[in-house]
Amino acid sequence: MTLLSVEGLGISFGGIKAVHDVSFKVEPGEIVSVIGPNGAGKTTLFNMISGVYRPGLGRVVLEGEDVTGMAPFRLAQRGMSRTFQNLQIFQNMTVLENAISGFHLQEKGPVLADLLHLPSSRRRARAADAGARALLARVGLERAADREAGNLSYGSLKRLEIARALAMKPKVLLLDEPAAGCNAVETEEIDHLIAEVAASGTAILLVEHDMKMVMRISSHIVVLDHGEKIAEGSPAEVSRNPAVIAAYLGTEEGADADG
Amino acid sequence: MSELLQFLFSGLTVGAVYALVALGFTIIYNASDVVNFAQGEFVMLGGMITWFAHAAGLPLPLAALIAIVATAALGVAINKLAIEPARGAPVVSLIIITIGASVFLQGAAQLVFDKQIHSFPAFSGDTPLRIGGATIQPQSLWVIGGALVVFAGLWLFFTRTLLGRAVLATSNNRLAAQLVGINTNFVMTLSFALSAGIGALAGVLATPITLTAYNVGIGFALKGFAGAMLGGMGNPKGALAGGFLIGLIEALTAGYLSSTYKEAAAFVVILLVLFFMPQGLFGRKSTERV
Amino acid sequence: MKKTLTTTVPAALIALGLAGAASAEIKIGASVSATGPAAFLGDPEAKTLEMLVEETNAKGGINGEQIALVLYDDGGDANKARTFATRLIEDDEVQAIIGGTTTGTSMSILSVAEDAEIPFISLAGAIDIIQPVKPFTFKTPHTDRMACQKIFEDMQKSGIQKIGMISGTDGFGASMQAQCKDVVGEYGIEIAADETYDPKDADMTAQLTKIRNTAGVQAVLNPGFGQGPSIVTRNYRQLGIELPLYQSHGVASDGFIELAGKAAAEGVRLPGTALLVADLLAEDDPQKPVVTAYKAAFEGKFKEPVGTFGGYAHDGFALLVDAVTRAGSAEPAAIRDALEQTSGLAGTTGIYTMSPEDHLGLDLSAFRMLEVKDGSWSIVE
Amino acid sequence: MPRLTAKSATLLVLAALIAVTPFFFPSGYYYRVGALIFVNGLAVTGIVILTGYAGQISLGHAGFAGIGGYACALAPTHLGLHPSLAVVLGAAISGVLAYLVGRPILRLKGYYLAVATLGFGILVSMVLNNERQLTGGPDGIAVPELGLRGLLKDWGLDLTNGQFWYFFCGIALLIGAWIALNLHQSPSGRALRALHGSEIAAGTVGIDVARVKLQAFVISAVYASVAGSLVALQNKFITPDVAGFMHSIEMVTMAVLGGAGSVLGAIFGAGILTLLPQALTVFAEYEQLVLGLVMMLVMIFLREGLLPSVLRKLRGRGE
Repeated sequence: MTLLSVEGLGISFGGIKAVHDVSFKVEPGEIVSVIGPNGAGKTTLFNMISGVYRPGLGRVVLEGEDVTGMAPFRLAQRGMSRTFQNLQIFQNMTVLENAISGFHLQEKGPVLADLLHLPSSRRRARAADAGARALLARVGLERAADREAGNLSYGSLKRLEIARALAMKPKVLLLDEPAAGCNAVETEEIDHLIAEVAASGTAILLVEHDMKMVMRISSHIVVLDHGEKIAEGSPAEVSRNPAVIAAYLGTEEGADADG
Repeated sequence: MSELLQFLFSGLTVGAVYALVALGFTIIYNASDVVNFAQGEFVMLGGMITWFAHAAGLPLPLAALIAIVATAALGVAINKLAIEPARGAPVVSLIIITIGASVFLQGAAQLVFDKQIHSFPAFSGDTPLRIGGATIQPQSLWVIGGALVVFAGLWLFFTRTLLGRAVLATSNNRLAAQLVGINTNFVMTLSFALSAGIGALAGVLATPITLTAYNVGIGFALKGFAGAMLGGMGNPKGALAGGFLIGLIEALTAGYLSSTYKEAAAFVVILLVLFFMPQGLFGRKSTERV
Repeated sequence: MKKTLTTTVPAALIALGLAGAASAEIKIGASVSATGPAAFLGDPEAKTLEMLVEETNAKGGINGEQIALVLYDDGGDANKARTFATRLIEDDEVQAIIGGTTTGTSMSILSVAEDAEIPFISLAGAIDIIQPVKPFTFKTPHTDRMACQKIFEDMQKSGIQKIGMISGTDGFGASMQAQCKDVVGEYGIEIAADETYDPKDADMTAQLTKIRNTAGVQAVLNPGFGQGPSIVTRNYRQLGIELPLYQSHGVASDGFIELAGKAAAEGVRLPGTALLVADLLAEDDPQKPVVTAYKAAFEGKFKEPVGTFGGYAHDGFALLVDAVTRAGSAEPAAIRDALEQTSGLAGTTGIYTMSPEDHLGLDLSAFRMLEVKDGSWSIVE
Repeated sequence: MPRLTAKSATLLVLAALIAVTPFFFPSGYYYRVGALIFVNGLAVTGIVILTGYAGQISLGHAGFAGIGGYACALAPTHLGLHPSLAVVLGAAISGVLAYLVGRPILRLKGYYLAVATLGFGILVSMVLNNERQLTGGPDGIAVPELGLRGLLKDWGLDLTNGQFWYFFCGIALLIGAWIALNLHQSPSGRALRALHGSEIAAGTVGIDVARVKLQAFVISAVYASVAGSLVALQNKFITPDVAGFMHSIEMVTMAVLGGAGSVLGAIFGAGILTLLPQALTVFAEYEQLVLGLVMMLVMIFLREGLLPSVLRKLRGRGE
């Protein structure tokens, strides 16, 4: 059974087709990258897959179950997690607490036990705390654990967000430009992290502008232009595809916003 | 039949006042994303200043003009002193700031004026007009007409004038508006002046019907807020419709069901509408960008 | 407290407890609703008390002792009123309390005063305040039940048997509405339509249309205070309703005629006090000197017309002065005993004669049925 | 600073304040003011959970205070319940009502949530005002004696009425603060704060945002309800003002002014706003003016609220 299958997904905003009829599959341990010029609809595609937008057309199937338009928290329960292009960090919490939040599904329990500080509540919180510290160590943030998340550097926040997503041991992890705004060293760290996560069996769906990184780590690439899939294949295949070259040459590549 | 007509007249009269207040809410919300709970105090000031100036011997039209201009100036002051310094604060802080402004204006009004109830003469006399067996005060027509004229004026302003479009552009994206050369500070000043002026106008038009006192503002603010939200905050069409709708629901409930729970009816309708249309009747659906 | 306004700011900051210092001998506390929804009632009460204390002190005080007034504004909030009552008794150590503009605030003050055995003169209408009789609680306004009785008596005389009611949903209106419905049967009158309005409402034509269209209604009664009754009166004329309109003592002031408009108010009847018709009183009327003096002083000082509510405060203070004078002591227990023995004291509201069973001391005769004639109040004979 | 200490420190500061300040009271009236601060502090602690932790607005929480208060007035006479059980009943009704009302309206955001909660509060206060037969209408209704003071006296602890309510409300506040602080560092509390930080991200880590919001709404409603009950029992009398719009605003203002993000800050806010009118009686005419100014100035210049801002300043100076 395919882990994640995207079938004919499409959505329109105010009559304009932002994404149209996009299909592809993701298997465990694969790194699938979605690339395309700015405004190609990559983030919109991510938002549909992860339940932030409800697609107008098509289906998202996770392990044989139709999860189209399902709320993000239900997708999380089924093993899908993601990060965001423009960070969604819990700024009102410490770095450690952000990481602990990733363990929500493991640590949640009866609210009454939490209110009364019962041993069961403490046990759950302790387990999550230990797990989160381990994760922070893995992404090199263990020393920042008690700092307010808002005070971290951009690159650190990117890693924190990945750590948070990893906490729930997802089957599918969607990463929206994890290396954007990071320097070369940081990019390489993230690069290694992603490879490591994939090696542990988690499927990764990646949107990234850093083409060197994409070519290096992807097992499979999907190319979007004007909301439609124009090519798909291995990095080598895609880089030779004339339609892809035309799409990239026809537009100017910017570094920031994406539709 | 004449009974229904009478209820409708009653609802339209009251609804027109709510609509004027709701329009005031809309203008400020459009320019700054702030719901200004001091909007009701503008209505109070419009009535109180007019009464005060009229009692001091000024002719009514001049008194009304002074009230509107003075209130508009106060609106600008509130923007400069309380809203602008708080830019970017969370919604709950903004609510408290504007409620603070409302409490402050009320406190000032009771010191500057008094705590008595006041009124001044209706513009076109007190002889009721008879239409289809029902009656309506000439002043009601002033209020209803005022609401419609203000709405039409705003509509023309926002769609037909460069300045009006600048206001709308500012509300859509402040930064982008600045980049294309719109003086957003001026837009804010203008919006507060306009909104406060319209509030004061509502007070001037309505006082011969509703009477006025230093503490009438909060009531107007609540109903106007409810009307604006019912219609969909930020949309002048919604404000007009929402204001009139609340007035009509209250009057029809009082007439046909129970006068005790007429306000309850208005709030139940608001809750129901928001349940099915979380953005109000005419509100735009917003898509979150992540 | 106005008198201490000159106090410097630091003094004010530590004033939590040091209020009303002075060298006074007799300390009177007051908690009224000078702001909030009942400000229309409480504001003249506060002004009246301040004015009378000043007057009395200028005349040498009571039994040669000066009076210190500690006045608080409870904003019409029962919880606040209880706090201020506690403060007056425990911290300011007053010998008597006047106040409680609304029934809710009066009930709050009452229980504190009774516990501490400090005499309390309430300025609110409800009969529950003095019935059953509580040892230390008195009140000056006639009960709203009495107002209903007075009105129904007058209706009975005109042969009215079926009426419509439109009441404010504020404390005053709701309480009187309930009392009227309670006693109406005794007068062979039926309430065929019973409508209400919110005190902030701007238009009551819907309710009045309903009353007008109720078969057989011969008169309309409107218990309420503030702007509501003025708007009801205007809407009444707007709809061209020709039936007699009765208002309550809640709007017994010249301000009502002005707000409703002379034309619209013409013919309105209500149970009022001597205060409104000071000039029309017979020369030998025992209330005449009291009423004339208070009216002249109040209107001269504050440039606004006197009303029933300020009159209640006047009477409360007069009762207290009378009791302290007779007791020759300002001990709370002595004041209480003397208050209970009040006899034939002419106030603005009526002539008070208290007893252990009656801590109000007014009867229906205190009310005078008034009617607006040619734009001013006149007495209905 | 280790987290456990922060919680114990808050509770210790509160307990010390409650226990020590009475030694400086010049008269019995100060017990009354203290008791009011504690009751308001309890209600406001609920707002901390809803607004400070979860980031949701309610302009109708006085409605729940009204339910708690009137439960104490009505349940003993109509159902024969002991007043202490009436507190529990009121809390249960408030909780259930919050659950039923919260489900639809918590989908709304920002000002739409504000108007919906406002509508709810107004409906409750309207029922309390209008159902005169049951509630006594705007004039209010008497509330039976709790009776605990008499019991204590039998056991040899003779307190004045003012003292009794001071310590009783003080203990209630301590318990309320303890529960709120427990929540802060617990899994459920983290979920609440996460959704405050970013609703979308909260969803992606598996937090059922709607459910968690509802939890916060219900818990804060119970706080408001218990506070309403304590006011009613203490005053032995209650009017519909307790459920009024202005009381809702007052609760939110206390919390936000003091610092809605922290329990101690919010209680501090409750203290300031309870004391302010008492301190301003000398300038009664200026009370509203000053209150309005304070509300604006604090929110403009000390956005996190009084206590957190002051602490930050002190800490900044210390470094």
